[in-house]
Amino acid sequence: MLNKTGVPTLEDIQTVSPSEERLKKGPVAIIECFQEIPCNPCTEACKQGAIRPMEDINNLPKLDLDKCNGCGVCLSRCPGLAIFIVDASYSDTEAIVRIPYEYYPVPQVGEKVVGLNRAGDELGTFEVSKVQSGGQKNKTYTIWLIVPQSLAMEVRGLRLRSTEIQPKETIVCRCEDITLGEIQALIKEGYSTIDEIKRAARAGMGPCQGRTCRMLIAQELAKFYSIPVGEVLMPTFRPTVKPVKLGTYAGGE
Amino acid sequence: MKEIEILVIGGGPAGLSAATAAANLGASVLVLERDGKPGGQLVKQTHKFFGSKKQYAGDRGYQIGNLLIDECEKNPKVEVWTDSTALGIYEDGVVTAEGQGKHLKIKPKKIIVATGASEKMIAFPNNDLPGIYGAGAVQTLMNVYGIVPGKRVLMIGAGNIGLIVSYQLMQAGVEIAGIIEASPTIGGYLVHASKIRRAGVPILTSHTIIEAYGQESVEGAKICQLDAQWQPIPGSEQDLNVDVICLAVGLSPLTELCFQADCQMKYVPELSGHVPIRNESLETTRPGLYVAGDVSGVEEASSAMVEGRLAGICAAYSLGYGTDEAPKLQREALAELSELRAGPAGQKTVKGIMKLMDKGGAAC
Amino acid sequence: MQKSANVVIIGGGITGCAVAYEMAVRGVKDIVVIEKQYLSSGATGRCGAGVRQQWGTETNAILARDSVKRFEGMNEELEYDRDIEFKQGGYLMVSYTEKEWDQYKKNVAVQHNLGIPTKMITPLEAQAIVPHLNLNGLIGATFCQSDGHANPFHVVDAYYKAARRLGVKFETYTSVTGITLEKGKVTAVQTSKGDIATSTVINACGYAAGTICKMVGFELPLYPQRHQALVTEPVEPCQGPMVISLHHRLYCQQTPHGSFIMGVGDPNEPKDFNINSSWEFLEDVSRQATTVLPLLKNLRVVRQWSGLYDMSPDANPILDEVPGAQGMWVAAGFSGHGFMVGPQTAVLLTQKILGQQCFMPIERFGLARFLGGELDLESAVV
Amino acid sequence: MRITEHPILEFQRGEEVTFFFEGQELKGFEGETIAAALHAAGIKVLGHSPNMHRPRGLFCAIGNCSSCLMVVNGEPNIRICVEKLKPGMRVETQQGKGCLK
Repeated sequence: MLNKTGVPTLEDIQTVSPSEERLKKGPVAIIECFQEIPCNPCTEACKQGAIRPMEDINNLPKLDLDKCNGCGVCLSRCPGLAIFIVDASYSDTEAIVRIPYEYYPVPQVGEKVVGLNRAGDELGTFEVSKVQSGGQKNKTYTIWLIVPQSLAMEVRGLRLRSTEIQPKETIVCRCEDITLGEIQALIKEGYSTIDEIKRAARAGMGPCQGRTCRMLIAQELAKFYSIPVGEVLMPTFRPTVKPVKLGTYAGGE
Repeated sequence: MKEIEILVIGGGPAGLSAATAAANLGASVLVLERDGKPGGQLVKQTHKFFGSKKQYAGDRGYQIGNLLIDECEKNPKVEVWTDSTALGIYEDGVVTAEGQGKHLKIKPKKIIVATGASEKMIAFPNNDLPGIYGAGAVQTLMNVYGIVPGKRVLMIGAGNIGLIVSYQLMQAGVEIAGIIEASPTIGGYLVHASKIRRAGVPILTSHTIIEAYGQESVEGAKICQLDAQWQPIPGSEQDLNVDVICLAVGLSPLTELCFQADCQMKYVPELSGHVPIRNESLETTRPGLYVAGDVSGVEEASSAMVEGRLAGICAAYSLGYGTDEAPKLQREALAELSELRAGPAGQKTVKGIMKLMDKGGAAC
Repeated sequence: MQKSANVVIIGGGITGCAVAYEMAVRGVKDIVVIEKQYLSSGATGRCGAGVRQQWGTETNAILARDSVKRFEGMNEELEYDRDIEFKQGGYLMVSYTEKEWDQYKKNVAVQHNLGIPTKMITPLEAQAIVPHLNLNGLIGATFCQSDGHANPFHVVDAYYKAARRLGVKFETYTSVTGITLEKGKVTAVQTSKGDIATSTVINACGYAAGTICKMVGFELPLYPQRHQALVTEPVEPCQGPMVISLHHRLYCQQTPHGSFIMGVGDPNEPKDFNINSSWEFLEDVSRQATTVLPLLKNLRVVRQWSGLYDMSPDANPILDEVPGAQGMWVAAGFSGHGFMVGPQTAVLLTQKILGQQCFMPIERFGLARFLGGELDLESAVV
Repeated sequence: MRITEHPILEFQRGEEVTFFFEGQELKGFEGETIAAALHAAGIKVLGHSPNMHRPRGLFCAIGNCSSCLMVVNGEPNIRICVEKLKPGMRVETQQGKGCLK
């Protein structure tokens, strides 16, 4: 019961679900608005004439599935965040679900986030393919999620993976205070071996000579290039194994 | 310039065994030990060792260490330089070291590198906070100096080191909040694990640390569960109130000297990292340079001792010592190694060594 | 990799990267830089990082003087997102023998003629600049405040990024295996990743320049010589200038990061490609450094390395077209100071190749000087 | 905190000596490392990193890393995890990268 749980029922959803055929055709709005309240911004937002003007402002919105091109303007205007865009034509196996988002931080393109259903249950981890800003005034972001076809009519929310490592506070090279974030940024920039990263950032050039950070950097490179750690080129190892005073060398034996 | 027949770098179980074995055949040996006392990691081990009688099974690690030191010290052919760290192996065959504020130069005929391993590090937020230690550091503090690192510990890693150090911490009166392990199974010997479980300490497999927190030192840690793809499971986070986080996430062979000496190296995950390619006599691709113990692939102290003995015998034999008995001793040592590695626990090492011998063309 | 290019530059050190930038910024399209390993992995990344104008020959002094101006504005000119770490703490060249002092006087005269503001100073004045300098036996010193040092990795990185923005392509981990000549003209460069057709090749690969020249049958008068260096742990700033003592064969500087970089020249170093480190060097340089700068005795060495100087007979650069290989230019023979003259060497060579007015006569760096007559030998090499 | 009773080990400690941490008088035992003595006194923060000023403590305890560099008797960059305690030692946290004196 929607009014008891806040979660629309299967029957509710069926009233607004387009046919398989329509879904396959391309992006389309899914207006999950099931209660008659005085509200009509969606009708004003639709430039395609797909959401028909209401006779009574309390009417539920009516969508002309043939006219709707899934532009998404209504999504960002709906005060109830009740409109989603589903594009089942994305690929044979995957669909795009566009979801309104008003939390902070905003997910980044390429980030993996946890997809949630209408009840907030987790459905898996999905990649963000696009993030649209709602602009200065509107502020509602639209997050594009790549989900399996079978979940196109299920995924309706998302949560950031709070368990993701925060590269900023994570120290890779203790001697020079170099963080995981800096190492990742350098790798992204194109520095492709440990030696190159050493020279760009001094990681591994401190008094410990890379003993703590060398393999951490190797792991990051391996991850980025999708190669086994063993294939990451090791840096040149040079004497000496530990720091020794100039005075000691000067003294001879 | 100190001239010597065999130089052993590292006075741990492998190095001491190598020195004694080589000296017993008649070679003169010098052992370089960076610490004030030889024995390596054995001096920190308070538990009884596994293995067979030949590897002193049933004795505690530090007792075995003392035995090995005694054997070395009573052998007139062995000289041990403590507080002396090897610095480099140069192309002219000279090995340099620092000891007592002096630059020492040694010209050996053969070198046995037995430098052991160093602890691995993992990346997580605030991994540099005071109160986060390598497991070896905790052992040193506790078992060498008799000082505990804190009140309540999160142990990361359920391999043998993680399990043993947790047990040692409990023996020193420190509470263990839990042992977490990213893999789905416990890596160490299960008798160690059971010993800890029945003391009431949870071992959480498929768990990882999300972050450490605290102002100036550790005040707590957030951990979470991992799914089958090693991805964090949202909602599984737990907050642990601890003042110590101990990292026992594995060891890497300490191979800097081998790299420097231009030994051909290979990355073998089963041996825990980059190791020098070597033949059955433990000689690397740099002629006259042998390896033994963790530096040639991380294993247990028992096999390190046998490898040390084997390297010592082979190095001495190559100098013309023990023409009669060396081949037999060599065979015995090899048989002991096979025996130690024959069980399921040794399969990883066997696989690793096969990978290592496979490519690289080192002659056996 | 692309099949053809207007210009192929061999060598991703300071010279190669700077030439790539200078050409691109003058509108040359379709330039490729070939580097055997990674950028600055050769002599540039192994050098002592000094930038000085106190030279004995006019040629070196002009290149260095004008390069200093470039280093001063390099972050801005190349719109670099990091910092080339150019520190103008000066060069203090100390003299402990009369003969050396006489040579210094001559050198300073050359420098003054070119407007380089080197000062001749007394031991006490030198001590005021470097308080921990050993005055024992010190006769005098020369000091030029605008000398200094920069981070070679970042300088190369800055040129690389600027050149890349202008469309230059860089092929790292690629080696040159041959040069194709047709009727005495260069037509292609053969590499480990395939051939690139081109009519212009710039051979800027330091000590390996001789090897590349041999590919077209020319024997470059160049020999490699190992020079070793070390770096210490960082400490708070305590030494402003680079200190050079030719008598002690020593140079020693503190980088902005705090670590000291130093080296000594070894007069007995053989002419070969050996690039291994030696323990004798550690003792030699430590003795010299703690003699000249006793304070450093408690400073710890963290790493030693070596690199190869590409020595020319007069320790002056060779910038010329290779005889018998039209379209192939060589920029080598920098004799240990290619880094500090890199910016202007690149300009000079670019101007010559593009047929523009050269800012100084490039003929003075020509191969013809080795054919006879007296060479103007550079005396101030460590 | 020092272990007083241990089921397996007995600790042979050297002579008790006095040393100074940031001017404060502390006790330790000869033969142990400076790091051990500071730990026994409950001092875990040994300094702050030069660039990001993050607190740093003992990490490897065998001279491998650079986490425990301190100024001892005026000399900077001493790895106190391997430097042995001596009577009257002055141990101080290092400001920045340490000054050569």
